[in-house]
This record gives sequence, C-alpha cells and structure tokens, in this order.
Amino acid sequence: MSKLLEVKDLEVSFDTYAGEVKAVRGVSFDLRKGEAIAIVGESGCGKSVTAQSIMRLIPSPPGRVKNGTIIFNDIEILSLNERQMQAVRGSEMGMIFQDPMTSLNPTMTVGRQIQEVLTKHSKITKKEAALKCAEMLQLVGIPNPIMRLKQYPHEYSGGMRQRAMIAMALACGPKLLIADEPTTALDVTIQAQILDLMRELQRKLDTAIILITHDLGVVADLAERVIVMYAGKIVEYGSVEDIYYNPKHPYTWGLLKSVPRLDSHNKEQLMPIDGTPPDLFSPPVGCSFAARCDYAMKVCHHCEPDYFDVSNGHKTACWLMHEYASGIEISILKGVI
Amino acid sequence: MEISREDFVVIGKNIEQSQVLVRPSMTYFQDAWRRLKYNKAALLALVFLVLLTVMAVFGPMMYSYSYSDQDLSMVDKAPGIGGHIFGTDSLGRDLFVRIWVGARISLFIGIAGAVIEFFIGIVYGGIAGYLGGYADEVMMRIVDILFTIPNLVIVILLIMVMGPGLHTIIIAIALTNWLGMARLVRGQTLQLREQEFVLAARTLGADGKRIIMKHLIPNTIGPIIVRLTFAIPGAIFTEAFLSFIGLGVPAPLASWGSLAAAGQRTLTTSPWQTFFPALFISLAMLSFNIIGDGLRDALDPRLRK
Amino acid sequence: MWDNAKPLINVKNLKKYFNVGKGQVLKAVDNVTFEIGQGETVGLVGESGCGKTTVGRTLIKLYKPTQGEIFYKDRNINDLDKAEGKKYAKKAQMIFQDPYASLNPRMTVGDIIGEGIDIHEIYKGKDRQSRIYELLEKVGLNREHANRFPHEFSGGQRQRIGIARALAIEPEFIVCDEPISALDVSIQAQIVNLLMRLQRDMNLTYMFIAHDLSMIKHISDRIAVMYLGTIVELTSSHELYSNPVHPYTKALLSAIPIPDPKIEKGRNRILLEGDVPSPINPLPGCKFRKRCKYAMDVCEIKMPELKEVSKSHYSACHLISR
Amino acid sequence: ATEQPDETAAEPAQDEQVLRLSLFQEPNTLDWQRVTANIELYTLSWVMDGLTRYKHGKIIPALAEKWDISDDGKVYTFHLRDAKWTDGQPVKADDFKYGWLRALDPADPMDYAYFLYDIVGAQEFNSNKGKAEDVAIKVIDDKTLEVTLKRPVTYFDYLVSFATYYPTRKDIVEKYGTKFNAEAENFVTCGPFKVETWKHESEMTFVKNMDYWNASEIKLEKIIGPYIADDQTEFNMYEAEELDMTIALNGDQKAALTKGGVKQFNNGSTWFFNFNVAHPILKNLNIRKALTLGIDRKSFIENVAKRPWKPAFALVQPDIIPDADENKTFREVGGEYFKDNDIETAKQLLEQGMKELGLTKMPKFKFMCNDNATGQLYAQAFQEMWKKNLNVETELEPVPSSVRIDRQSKHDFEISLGGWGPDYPDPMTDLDLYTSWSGNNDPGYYNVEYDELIKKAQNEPDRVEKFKLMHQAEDILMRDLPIGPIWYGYTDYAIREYVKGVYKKGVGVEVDVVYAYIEGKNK
Amino acid sequence: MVKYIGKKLLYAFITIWIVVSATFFMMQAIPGDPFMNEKRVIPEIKENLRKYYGLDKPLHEQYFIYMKNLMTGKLGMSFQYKNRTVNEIITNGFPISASLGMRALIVGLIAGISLGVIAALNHNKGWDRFSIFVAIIGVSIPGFVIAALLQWVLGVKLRVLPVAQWKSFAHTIMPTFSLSLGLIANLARFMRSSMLDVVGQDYIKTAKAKGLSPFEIVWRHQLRNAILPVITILGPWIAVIITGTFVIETVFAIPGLGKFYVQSINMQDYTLITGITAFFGSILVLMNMFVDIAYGLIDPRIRISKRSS
Ligand SMILES: Nc1ncnc2c1ncn2[C@@H]1O[C@H](COP(=O)(O)OP(=O)(O)OP(=O)(O)O)[C@@H](O)[C@H]1O
Ligand SMILES: Nc1ncnc2c1ncn2[C@@H]1O[C@H](COP(=O)(O)OP(=O)(O)OP(=O)(O)O)[C@@H](O)[C@H]1O
Ligand SMILES: [Mg+2]
Ligand SMILES: [Mg+2]
Repeated sequence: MSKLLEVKDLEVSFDTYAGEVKAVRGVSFDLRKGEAIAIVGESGCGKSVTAQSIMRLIPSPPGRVKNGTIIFNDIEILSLNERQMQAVRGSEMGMIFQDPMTSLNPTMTVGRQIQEVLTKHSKITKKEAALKCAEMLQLVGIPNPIMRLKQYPHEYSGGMRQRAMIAMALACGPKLLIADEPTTALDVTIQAQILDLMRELQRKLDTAIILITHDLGVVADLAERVIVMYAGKIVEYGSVEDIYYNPKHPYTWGLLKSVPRLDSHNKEQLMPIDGTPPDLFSPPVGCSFAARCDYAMKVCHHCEPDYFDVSNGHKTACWLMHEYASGIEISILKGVI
Repeated sequence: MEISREDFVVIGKNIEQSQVLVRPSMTYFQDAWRRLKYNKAALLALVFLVLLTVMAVFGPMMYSYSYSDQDLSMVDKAPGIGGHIFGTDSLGRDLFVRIWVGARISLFIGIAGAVIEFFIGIVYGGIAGYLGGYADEVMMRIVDILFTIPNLVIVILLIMVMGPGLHTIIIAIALTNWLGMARLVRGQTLQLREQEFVLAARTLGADGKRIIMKHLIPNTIGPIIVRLTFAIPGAIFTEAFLSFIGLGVPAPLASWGSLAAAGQRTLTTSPWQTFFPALFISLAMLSFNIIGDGLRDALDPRLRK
Repeated sequence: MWDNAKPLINVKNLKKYFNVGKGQVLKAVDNVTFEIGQGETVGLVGESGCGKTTVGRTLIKLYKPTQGEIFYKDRNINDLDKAEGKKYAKKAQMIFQDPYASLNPRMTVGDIIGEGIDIHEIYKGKDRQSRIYELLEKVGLNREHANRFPHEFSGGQRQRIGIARALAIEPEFIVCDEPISALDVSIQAQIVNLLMRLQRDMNLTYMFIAHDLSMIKHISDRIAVMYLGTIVELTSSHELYSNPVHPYTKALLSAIPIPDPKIEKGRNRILLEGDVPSPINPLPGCKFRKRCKYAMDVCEIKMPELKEVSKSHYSACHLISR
Repeated sequence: ATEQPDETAAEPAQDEQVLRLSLFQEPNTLDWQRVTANIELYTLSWVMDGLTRYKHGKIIPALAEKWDISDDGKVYTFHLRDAKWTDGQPVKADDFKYGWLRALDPADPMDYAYFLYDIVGAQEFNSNKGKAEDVAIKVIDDKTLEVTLKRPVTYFDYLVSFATYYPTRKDIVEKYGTKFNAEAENFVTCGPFKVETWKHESEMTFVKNMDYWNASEIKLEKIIGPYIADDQTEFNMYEAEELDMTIALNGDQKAALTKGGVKQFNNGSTWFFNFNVAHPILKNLNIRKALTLGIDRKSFIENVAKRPWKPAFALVQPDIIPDADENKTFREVGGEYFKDNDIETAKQLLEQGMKELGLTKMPKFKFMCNDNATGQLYAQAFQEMWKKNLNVETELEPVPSSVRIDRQSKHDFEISLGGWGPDYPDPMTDLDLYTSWSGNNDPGYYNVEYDELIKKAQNEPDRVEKFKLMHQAEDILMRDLPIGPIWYGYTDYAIREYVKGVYKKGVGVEVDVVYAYIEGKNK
Repeated sequence: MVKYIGKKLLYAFITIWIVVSATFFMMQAIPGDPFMNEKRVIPEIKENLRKYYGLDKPLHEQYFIYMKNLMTGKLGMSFQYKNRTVNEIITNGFPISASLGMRALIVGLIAGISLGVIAALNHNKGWDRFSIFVAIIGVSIPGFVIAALLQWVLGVKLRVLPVAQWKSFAHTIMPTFSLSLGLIANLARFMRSSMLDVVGQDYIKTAKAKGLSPFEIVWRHQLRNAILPVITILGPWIAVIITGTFVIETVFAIPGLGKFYVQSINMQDYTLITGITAFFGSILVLMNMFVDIAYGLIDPRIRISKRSS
C-alpha cells in the first residue's frame, strides 16, 4: 500500500520569553491510505503540535518548524505557500478538535459552517452545497438534517456538535482526517457513539485517520498502529497488538498500568507514573523519561537512546533494548499484561 | 558519548528531579513588571511620564518667569522671542512655565480623579457584582440614572456646595466619571463570582468581604488598570471641558485643558498657544494608553507561558 | 463494612431546581435519597449535566436545596446558624473538577493552601507556615512550591494543590467533583492513589463524582448511577459491575473503552440512541424511556421508584418490579 | 422668443442685492412686545416700523408722519401716514394702542413693559394696581394717536422707535396665540422687509417689502441671516466669503483679516467694576478709589483686549449722547474725573483706606467675571494689575453671565466686571441706574442727594436745566465711585467693500443695514 | 416575552421618573434666575412672569403639574424661547443631531473597527502601534481644537468645504469627522482587545483548518464575534452621540440639541433642561434595548430570557 503521509525529523519550537520551548523534537512516522494511527502520550508531550504541523496550523510567531519534511500525497507540505496550503486544508486534510463546544463558531449556523468548506474547495452552487451539507449530517447520524442545518451550535448537544465537526471535516472527502482528542470532552456513552461513527466512516470513505488521545481504551477501539510520544519525541511505535501485548518502553508500561480495569476485582493500588513530564523549555540530557523511570540506568541520564527494532514495524527508544541491558530483570511487567 | 556496560545498571527513578521547576520563581508583579520591561514602547512611555512629572515639579522652579507674571508688552509672542521657549499667551505670560504648572494640575487631577474613581468603582461595582440579583439590578439602575442626569448640573451643584477649587473639581470629575468603572468591575465580578476558585473559597467558609478583596478584585485588576489609564486622560479632558465653560481651576492657575481652551481664541494668529497644551495632552494620553496596553498584556495570565 | 457504620451524611428527597427565566424550571436534581457512612466512599456517575455537581454542591451548602433535607451527623445542615455553618464548612470540603479554574491565579500556592487556615484561625505565623509545608509534602509536592503561582504547575500538580487546600482544615468529609476528569490517564492514577492513601490515613469520607466508571469503580465502596437528576441504580461497586440491573447502567458499562484491542474490537456495545434530554420541563414518567430499548407503556406514565432489587442493591426501573 | 438671449447678454453684470450676515443665535422670541435682546430688536427693525425709526443714525418720522408735543412736554399727538400691513390692511392708531396695552398687560407679562412706564397709568396697570382703561393712550381716529406722559420725556421720539412700541394687530395676535411671530408664515408686518423663511436654530431670510411706504429707498432684495453663535466661526465664514460682513472683530481677528475693510462704531457701552458697597472693606471710599485708579487701562486695551476701545474715566460715554447743546456731547462738557494708571495716588488712597478700616493686611477679594474665555482673560489682567500695583489679591469667580447678573442684582458679590449700554441717546439712560429705586443698581449704592438730583432732572422740562442737574449727579457718582469705570465700548466691523450704505443705528451694538446696497461685487 | 418587555418598560419608566425628578429639584437649587437679563426686569414684572410660568406655586405643586404634563407627553413651554415648546425644540433639533450622530457613528464604526482589526491582526507590530497612535492622537486633541483647525484649513484656507451650517452634504463632512474621532479611538481600542480575545478561540483554528483565507477568517468568523463585547457598550454611546454635542454644534453652527445641555442649564431654563433630560433618558433606554436586540441578532446564544436569569 502506498504512503499517504510521511513525516521525517520534524522539529517544532516555540519562542517564549524564557527561551525556546522545544515542543516536538525529531518525530518521524508514516501513514498509509485508509489507515488509522493513534498518537498517545501525556498532556504537553507534543501530540497536538505534531498534528497541527501537518496542517501547518502552528501559530507563528511564536511557533516555528525548525526542521523536517512532511510529504503528503507526494507534496512537500512545508514548502507550499500559504495560498497553496489553503487549498490543501479542508479539502485534502480535515481536522477535528477536542472541544466541540468551542470549536464551532457560536454566531454562525451549523449549515453555513459546513457549507463554507464546500464552497471554498469546490465550485458548486449554494443549493448543491446545502444539499451536500444535509447529506453529510445524515451521514454522521444527525436526524432531521434540513432543520438542523439552520440551527446554531448552542442548539446542539455535545455529541451532535462533535458529529457536526466530523461532518465538516469530511465534507470535501479528505484523504486524511486528524482527530485531536475527539472524545475527551464527551461522555462515555456519547464517546462510544462517536468512535463507532468514525470507524464506520473510515471504512466507508477510506479516509486515513490520525487519532490523538491519551486514553488507551479509545486507541484500542479504533487504531491499527500506535505512536507513543513523550516529551516531544516518539518513544515507541508499532501495531496496536505490539503496543498492548508486547510494549517495550517503560513509559508505555506506565500508561497501560495506570488505568484501572473494569474487570479487575480488588481495590488494589493503581500503579501510576510518578512525577511530572519535563519542561520542554529545557529538556533533560539523556532520556527524558529517565527521572520517572523505575528502570532508569546510568546511561539513561546522560545519553539519549536510539530506536531499537523490536519486530517488523515495532520500534522503541529505550536503552533497555540495548544488548548490554539484556540481563536486567523486568519483573513488574508480568503483573500488568 | 561513550557507552559502556557499567552504565547499564538500574538506578531507578528520581521523582524530585522530575518535579524541579526550571523556570525562575517570580511573584505575580515581578512577572508582570518583567514583561512590561520587555515592551519597549511601554517603557518609553513610562520614562516620558516620569520626565513629565519631574518637569512638572521642578520645571517652574528652574525658570526665571513665574506662571502668573504678566508682561503686557510681550503679549502673544511666538516661541523663542524674548527667551520664552514656548512663546507667551494673551497676557504676556510665559507658556513654558504655564505648561509645567498645567502639568502639575492636569496630572494631579488625572491621577487623583482616577484613584477616586478606582475606589468608588471598585467598591460599588464589586458589591453589585458580588451580591447579584436584585441588589445588582437596583445598583445598576442607579448608575443609569446618574448617567442620565446632566453632568453639568451635578458639577455646578457640587461647586456650589463645596466652593470652587481643585478639590471640588477632582471630586466632581470622580463623581461623574466613576460610572464606567463601576460597570466594568461589576461585569468582571459577575463573571468571576461563578469561578471555581471563588466557590472553593466559599466552601472554606470565606465571607463576602474576603471573597471580594482577596479573590474578585485582584482578578479584575488587569482590565481595571487599563480602564484607569483611560480614566486619567478622561479626567484631564473633563477638567478641560470644565475650563471651557469656566468651571475649571481658578485663574491664574492653569491646567492643560484651560490652556488649550484659552488658546483656542487665538488659534489662527497665535497657534502655539493651543499647540503646546494639545501636544502635551496628546503625549500624556498616548503614554498612559501605551502603558495601559502594556499592562493589559503583562497582567493577562493567558499570555504567560 | 459500610452497613454497620452509622451514616455520616443522610440525604432525603433532595430536590434542586433552577429558575432559568421565561418561567421555566430546570430540575437539576429531582428527588434523590441516599446516605454515606463514616469512612465510606460513595461514587456518583452519570452523563454530563445529570446533576452530579449539583448534588455535590448542595451537600456542602454551596446551593440551598429546593426541597428535601441533608443531615450531617443528624443535624440538618440548612438549619445551622452562622457560627455552626462555619464549623460545618470546616468539616465538609470539596475538590473541584477543573484544576485550572479552581485556583486563584493571583495567589501563591502557600496562600491558597493557607486560606482555610486563616479563615478558621487554626494556625498562625510559623505554625501556619510549617503546616503548609507539611500539607505540600503530604500531597507529593515540595516546600519550594509554596511561593509559586498556580500557572507554573501542571494539571496534576494543580489538582494536588486543590487537595492540599481541602485538607488544610482537616475535614471529615470531602466531595470530590470529578477531580480527575481533566487530567491525563497517567496523572489520574497518581491522584486517585493519593486520595485513597489520604482516606486511609485520615479516615476521610468521600463522595466521589465522575463519569468514568472504571476509575469510580476502583475507588468507591458504593456507586450511585444518576440519570437526569435522579438516581437510577445504587449498590456496591462490585455488584454494580457484575450485576447491573438498570438498562442505563448496562449501557454505561458497555460504553467504557477497554485498553485491550482484542477485547475492545470484539466487544458488543449497547449503543444508546440519541442524547440526554433536557432537564428543563422533563417528560413525565421514566426519564430514560426515550433511549431505552425496553421502554414499556408504564414507563410513560409513572416514574419508577428506587427499589431494593437484592440486598443493598437498589434500582429504579419498571423492569424489576415485573 | 429668439431675440431675448442677445438682449440680456448685452446688459452689464447686475449686482445681486443680497446681503449675508450672521444673526448670532436663535432669538428667544420675535414677538416685538416681548423681545429683550439687541439682536432680536435688530432683526425686528428690518421687518417692522415704529412711529419713528433710525435712518443714517438719526431718528426720522416713520409710521407717524408728524407729531405735536404739548408745551409741558407731556402730551404727544402722532399723525399716522398711509401705511399697510403685509396682508394689505392699513396701519391704524388702534394697532398702536392695542400693542402698547398688550405690552403692559400683567396677565401676559413682558420683560420690557417698563419702557412704557412714562405713560400715565401704565405702571399702575402693569403692576395690577390700575386698569387698562386708565392708561393714557387715546385713539383720536384711525390716523391720530394721543399719549399723555407722567413727565416731560425729551427723548420720547426715540423711545417710540423701540420694538415695545411697535403697532400690533389684535386679530393676528388672537389668531396665533403663543405662536404669534413664532414661524415665518405667522408674521404680519409693516417694515422695509418681510420674513421669508425661518429655519429654527439655523437661519432666517428676509425679502424686500414692495408695499413699504419708503420702498423706493430700500435697495436690498434679500437678507440672509444664518445663526452663527461662535464668533470665530462667523469670522471664518466671512473670510471664506460666506458672509458679507461680520460684527465685533477681536484684535486677533482684525490682525488676521484679509477681506474688506474695518469700520469702527461706538456701541455706546461703558464697562466698569461693580463694587459691592455693603462689603465691609469695599464700603470704604478710598479703597474703591484705589482700585479704580490702580489699573492701566491703556495697556489693557492695547495689549489684552486689542479692541478699538477707549479708556473710561466717567460713566456716560463720549460719543452718541449729546449735551444740552446738541453740538457738544455730554462727555465733552462733563470732562474726565480721574487719571489712568495713577498708581501713586492709588497707593496712598489704599493706605489711607486701610488705616480708616484698621487693617494691616488686605484680605483677598472675590472678583466675579463671565466664565467665557474673554471674560476670564480680562479679569486676569486686572487681577494681576491690582496685585502688582497695589499688592491687592483677588480670587476670580468665573460664572455664566446669567448667574453673574442674578448675583449682581442680589448684591451677592464683592467686585464684578459689568457693563451697560444705553437704551436711548440721553444721559439718563446711564444715570438712573444708580438711584435707590433702580433695579440695575448692582453696587447697592444709596445717596439721597443723588436720588434727588435724578428725580428733579426727570421732571425738568427745561433742557439746559435738566442737563445741569444730570452733570451734578454724575459728579456725585464719580466722587463716590460705587462703580469704577474702565472702558467705553467701540466695535470693529469687517465689511466687504462692495457693501455700501451701512450706518450706525444710534444706540446699541448693531449697524443699520436697512438702507444698504451692493455695488461692484460682480466686477 | 410580553412579561419581559413589560418589566423592562417598567424599569425604564422608573428610571426616567427618578431622573426627571432629580433634575427638576436639582435645577431649582442651582444659582441664577430664569428671568434675569442684562437689563433687569423690574420686580413687578418679574412677579407677573413667575405667576405666568407657575413658579409662584409651591415647589411640590409645580412638580405635580410638571409630572402630570409629562405623562401626556407635554414637556411644557421653554422659559428662554418664549414662543416655543420644549417638544418643538426637541422635534426641531433632534433629527439633526441624530443625523449628525448617525453619520459620525457610521464613520466611527467603520474606521474604528478597521483600525482595531488592523491593530489586532498585527499585534505588537508596526501597524498595531501606528493605528493606536493615530487613534490616540486623534482623540487627545480637544474637540474644539480639531473642529476649529479643520474649519480654518479646509473652510477658510483651502476653501474645499463650507465653514459652517447644516445644509448640504458638504456641510456635514467636517462635523461628522470631528465628532467621529473620539468614537474611532475608543472603538479602535475596544476592537483591538476583543479581536485579540477572539483570535485565540478554538473556532478560529477550525476555520483555518477548513482552508479559509485569512481574510475570510477575519470577515466571517472573527469580526462578528469580536464585535459582540463592543456592542454591549455601544448603547450609552449612541444615546450620547445622537442627542448632540455642545462643542461641535457650536463651532459648526449646527441646529441640533447638543447646545441645550449647557445653555439651558446656564439660562436656568427649567422646563427645557428637564425636558431634554427626560428625552435623553428615553433615548438611552431605547438604545440599550436596541443594543439588547442587536446583541441577540448577532449572538444567537443570547436569548432575551436568558439574560434575565
Ligand atoms: N503557542 C504556544 N506557545 C508556546 N508553547 C506552546 C504553544 N503551543 C504549544 N506549546 C508547547 O508545546 C508543547 C506541546 O504541546 P501540545 O499542545 O502539542 O501538547 P499535547 O500533547 O497536545 O497535550 P494535550 O494533551 O494537553 O493536548 C507543550 O509543552 C506546550 O507548552
Ligand atoms: N447555577 C445554575 N443555574 C442554572 N442551571 C444550572 C446551574 N447549575 C447547574 N445547572 C444545570 O443543572 C443541570 C445539572 O448540572 P450539574 O453541573 O450538576 O451536572 P453534572 O452532572 O455535574 O455535569 P458535568 O459532568 O458536566 O459536570 C445542568 O443541566 C446544568 O445546566
Ligand atoms: Mg493537545
Ligand atoms: Mg459537574
């Protein structure tokens, strides 16, 4: 299958008063057509910045892409001018944001907000656009679309708003949908509806999806491959099975362990990752997770780990994968998985 | 860097290290001040205002003419003639000295007016906003009513009751200008009142006074300061209008407003008599606004990272 | 365990209506009855807007109930005079949902934590200072943080500050209003662990509000499931998970994503149709019936009452009385 | 129809007889019995005619062709000429009687009713003590009117040119009620011009009245009178050629003037300090004198006011008011009473006065002036002069002129800057101000001797004797100085060179444009 | 809805009643006498005048008579203008003041909003500074100076515009401009800060992600939302600006209402000042209502009923 998107050595920084915040520090990954990939990681680890770089939505100043290439559909995104980029946004790539409450313009009808994308990117009449809008709403499961189009976002419930966002993002049939925490603000029952919808649409429209979340449950539901980010870097990536059943990075372990399982019985201690992620304004030398890592070794504190291949398509950046570390007993793993 | 086998010994986590805050610790105002310093324009404006204040205090002393000395043989002389840097006015008085005397009055009126406005506005608006409901409704109606009664009537009555003079003018200005401040503070507190940190204080058992003083007011300070920087020129202008209709500072004292009003008579023949006061009003207003802008940005927690 | 304990909090037929203008009434909480035993954790789950926060806030007297009574150790908290009210404030505390909005951005962490100490005049001067340090350390922060401002902290750290603030006045009862919803999974566990440790150490009683069933199950002894202002099911957390009765509880449980791709992808969900209806002028009868597969005629007429299904397992559904 | 263009083209460019001048501001009223302001009287003099009127600064017979005066000077019999109202009705003696009684009617009070108080029975009627029938105005027939006065009023022919004495039509007043003369359509007049339009607050226009008895002497076809209250705006409009003349230039405007010439007219006014004689310190004559002598009038007029004024050293102004011998003015005969800028004397007087009062230090006086820019400017000049010359400190009290007048009339002031303009060209217009019964006696001056002299003069039919008495009165007044004269008012007008035939009207600020014409504008 | 409007009207009514009463009594306290003239009116005549205007009656009686007339919309006879009722004066002056005010408002809105938008879009860059500079300088120079200067330069020296009066379109340009300066400055400042608030909103990011051009984003998404907070403060402004401005009307000889706010107080014209105050109060109330409505139109979230809760 051909590559739809290829991100290489992406580095993004923000200039603030205190200096440079290195939000993304060398991220590379690729995405095939129609594939769903998830980016997980703690808050502030650079998930959103990575995603927004792909759409060139990093506010500048203070943000700037320092390095890297992003090839989408054989086009080098970073070399496009603003006008060319506008043509790509919305038509080739769509994006939905975390909070459907604030991501829709409160003073515009939902219909117009969807219509806007259509008229911007394709030469269709207003009537056709209106029809298409209704069709889109129908597609994302909003009943009575003709009436709903004339309503304002505040007249929608949270779940409907997120559906409208999805309809908007998909209106022009993009090849790539970036969903930045699409369900974080929603209730579990609504979240389930939205995830279902996304899976269905992915199948129907053959859209590739980048799903950003910190909820591993959500990832398990939708994604085929997973990228685990920590402090602006990818620490591990691989297929869902790789990540869930054979995780290699202590951070991934931590993520998996900190969630209580409904099916676990006793009121046992959760195993959180203690501490807080580093301030990206001066990331530590060595592995940035070292300070919070139970298995941190001396090397971790002064040397950044390379990527080690675990299996085909499964990589991790952890010194524990180094041959020198092969003797280390990793007991804790057993209890988790 | 060299990697050796010895380095691969598990030493475990170091939570302390992960929680170290890299950014330097700063108090709220230190931080605001730092960012204000970062703002070159605001700094420049601040320096200008300081200079202005210094000149207002010492300017008249450094000069051989007094603000009230008339020289009827030197009436309406252009800048430079006879050693009058800014020229003379229609009574042969030195404009340079009068500008600085005017600066004293205008800056004083501006700042004093703004300060009084600040307190009335905060107390009134804070109470209205905190109480909400009917109390708020009634208090805001009163603001509407005071807004509708012609200011001039209030000012004249005040001058009648208190007698003319600087203090009366300041009070008159403060009394007629505080309405906007009260509206602003009330709007802000009304918003903040429902914030979780206010609720938190209430669950801790904090009383109204504590909530207003510790939680509501400090969090409206940004917009209040911006509003104050408007209030200062606002007061200067109100005084100018009062001068224009003869209710300003008593002659031969001068304010920038009364100087501009007096100069208007001779705008075409002796334009400098209007130009200099207008220039200084503009510069002062510009400075206050730039500083206000700077403060707005500096005090906005959203703009910090 | 809990049934032997004498209830600390006793809520009887609590109603809280909001007047939203145009003569319309929003029934945020509509006839809720439950009790919380000493040292117990009662979880409250439900969709957004179902009235969880309102219940919590009414418990700590931020709202006055429209109807019904709340007893704290047999005292009706709404009959207390001013001094007693202040005493109650010292006993009952709240941890807020939003770690960003719940800390005054213009106060230092030390002052935020110290506020309760000042109000109740528990400690003064040096003692106050050392108490603040002690609290900071108790919640896993360090002394140096006392002079900092909230914006310098991460979400998890902020939530710890919020907890320290609540603990500062040594309360007996804490309403935790979604203290973890705004946090990352990895941080959530830290906070939950912290709360559970504190409960053990200080014999605290919690009312724990969340919409995430998996976390709430982990922390709670008993769970109340709310739907549109009413409790639809109330039982021990284990029982609720293993033996849910109410269709809504069932749907809620099935909606929780499980971080295991095999299970998750193969799972059959009970997808609820539509959204939560508006609490303004709600329909008569069972409030859930529009989204319920099993809705019957009786559901349209009569609101089901909370009934004991099995021992200490209550549910409000017409299905069970059949 | 084909030849016409040739003929008109051959004709020389004709000057349009249109005059544009500012009317200052919306009149309070143009009901002639009710008006008080100069500008309103001025406007009305274009559309109305009295028994007499001004022409080229002199009184001429107007609606009255001629009049007889009884030997005791108390009975006037006016013989009316054939004149028509603009609605075609003839002007009758009845109209006068109606108008004059209307002015006196206490039920519909008019500010200037006292202008008619010299008529027997008038004051009594007006103050509810008499009846209308007892007012000695007699209509002999349609063309003859007889009036009996209480005393010989030598200037009665001037008085009857005044608006309060205009004839008034009963049917018109009754038709319009409060709207009498309130809109352009409501005017029924009999003067040289007719009201054409009246846009309130904005502008009035007038056109020539072809039926006016003296229409042949009226050349202007139209007068356009916008209301321009701001004098700088008026000046700017003049400079921008939007006005043909502008009134009362100030020094700076005069300097900036580029169009037309400047004409100067005596406006008859005298300006002075009012001293409140009830004030514990100002009651001292020497203090008042010191304050009067201790200022430099010449320098003030030249440098501060920059107006064509003259320093004043007496009450009655020098030009318009004649003496008993009409070839001399009252002032020429009376002379000046003191010197300008006489600081030495002033200082001595001050010292003496302070000694008399037992003062070692002079307290601050309150000096009331108008609150506008000029009012404050002038007051500051005197304030500084007193301070510099006499070390007398004052504090300015700038107030709106209405407040100043009110407080003056209540004697609620210490020193104030005021002025007076004559109503008729007789010294009595100034001198009777300071009688104890005068409503305009702002200083609160009271001198039995003075009162007696004025009373005597008012009833004296002999002109020479009368003027002697009036000079004596002025002597007393200038000895006591309840007022300190400062300047006599003159006014500079800028008038475009093509505006001809503009004359001073007599007393009052305005110039007479009724006989003006345009010549040479279209060159 | 009807109840809501009824309540609003009742509040408005009470507000105006208090304002009128306060003005009525305060005016009586102000020094001066309505029947004063440079040439004194003699006591007998003054007596007659006071009787004629009903001032001889006890104050409370005068008050009740005034209130009774006010109920029927009669504002009484002006003291100063002997043949004109206050109603006539208002009907004559208000349309002109309103016309001038609306022009200034339109110019002010367009220029002020553009300036604010430009400033916000170039936050802390040259344009930002420049636009603020222009706005501030414009407004710092007192109105009477600006007006006089314009008149002198454009009217007298260059002769491109008529000096004064209110006749043709050309006559309206200078006053409109002078009057709008203050508005421009204020609006520019408000717009700037509210635009800066909006720029950070999520839906702007959404709009960008849709591929809209910066212009489309500003025009369709930012402006509408940024104007909202500005609209809330517009009510009193409009009321003030359309009921006339003393300085501008005096300098340009415009027959509006503005001068009466100063003149009628100075002239002790009780009925006139009370009348125009009542009028101003009604306009203010009306404008605030319009602003409420406009707010609802622009922001669909704000339903009238919601605001009262
Ligand atoms: N406009 C900005 N200015 C300065 N720093 C920024 C800006 N935007 C993002 N950052 C920084 O970049 C880093 C990565 O942020 P990003 O939004 O990608 O995190 P995230 O992984 O999406 O977190 P979350 O789960 O909270 O959304 C953070 O440290 C953040 O502080
Ligand atoms: N002060 C208030 N005025 C009016 N309505 C209110 C108020 N507070 C809450 N409500 C309404 O009451 C209902 C219940 O709100 P509540 O905040 O208790 O829900 P919740 O279950 O805590 O939801 P969430 O999970 O979103 O926090 C909601 O419809 C809400 O809109
Ligand atoms: Mg993010
Ligand atoms: Mg809640």
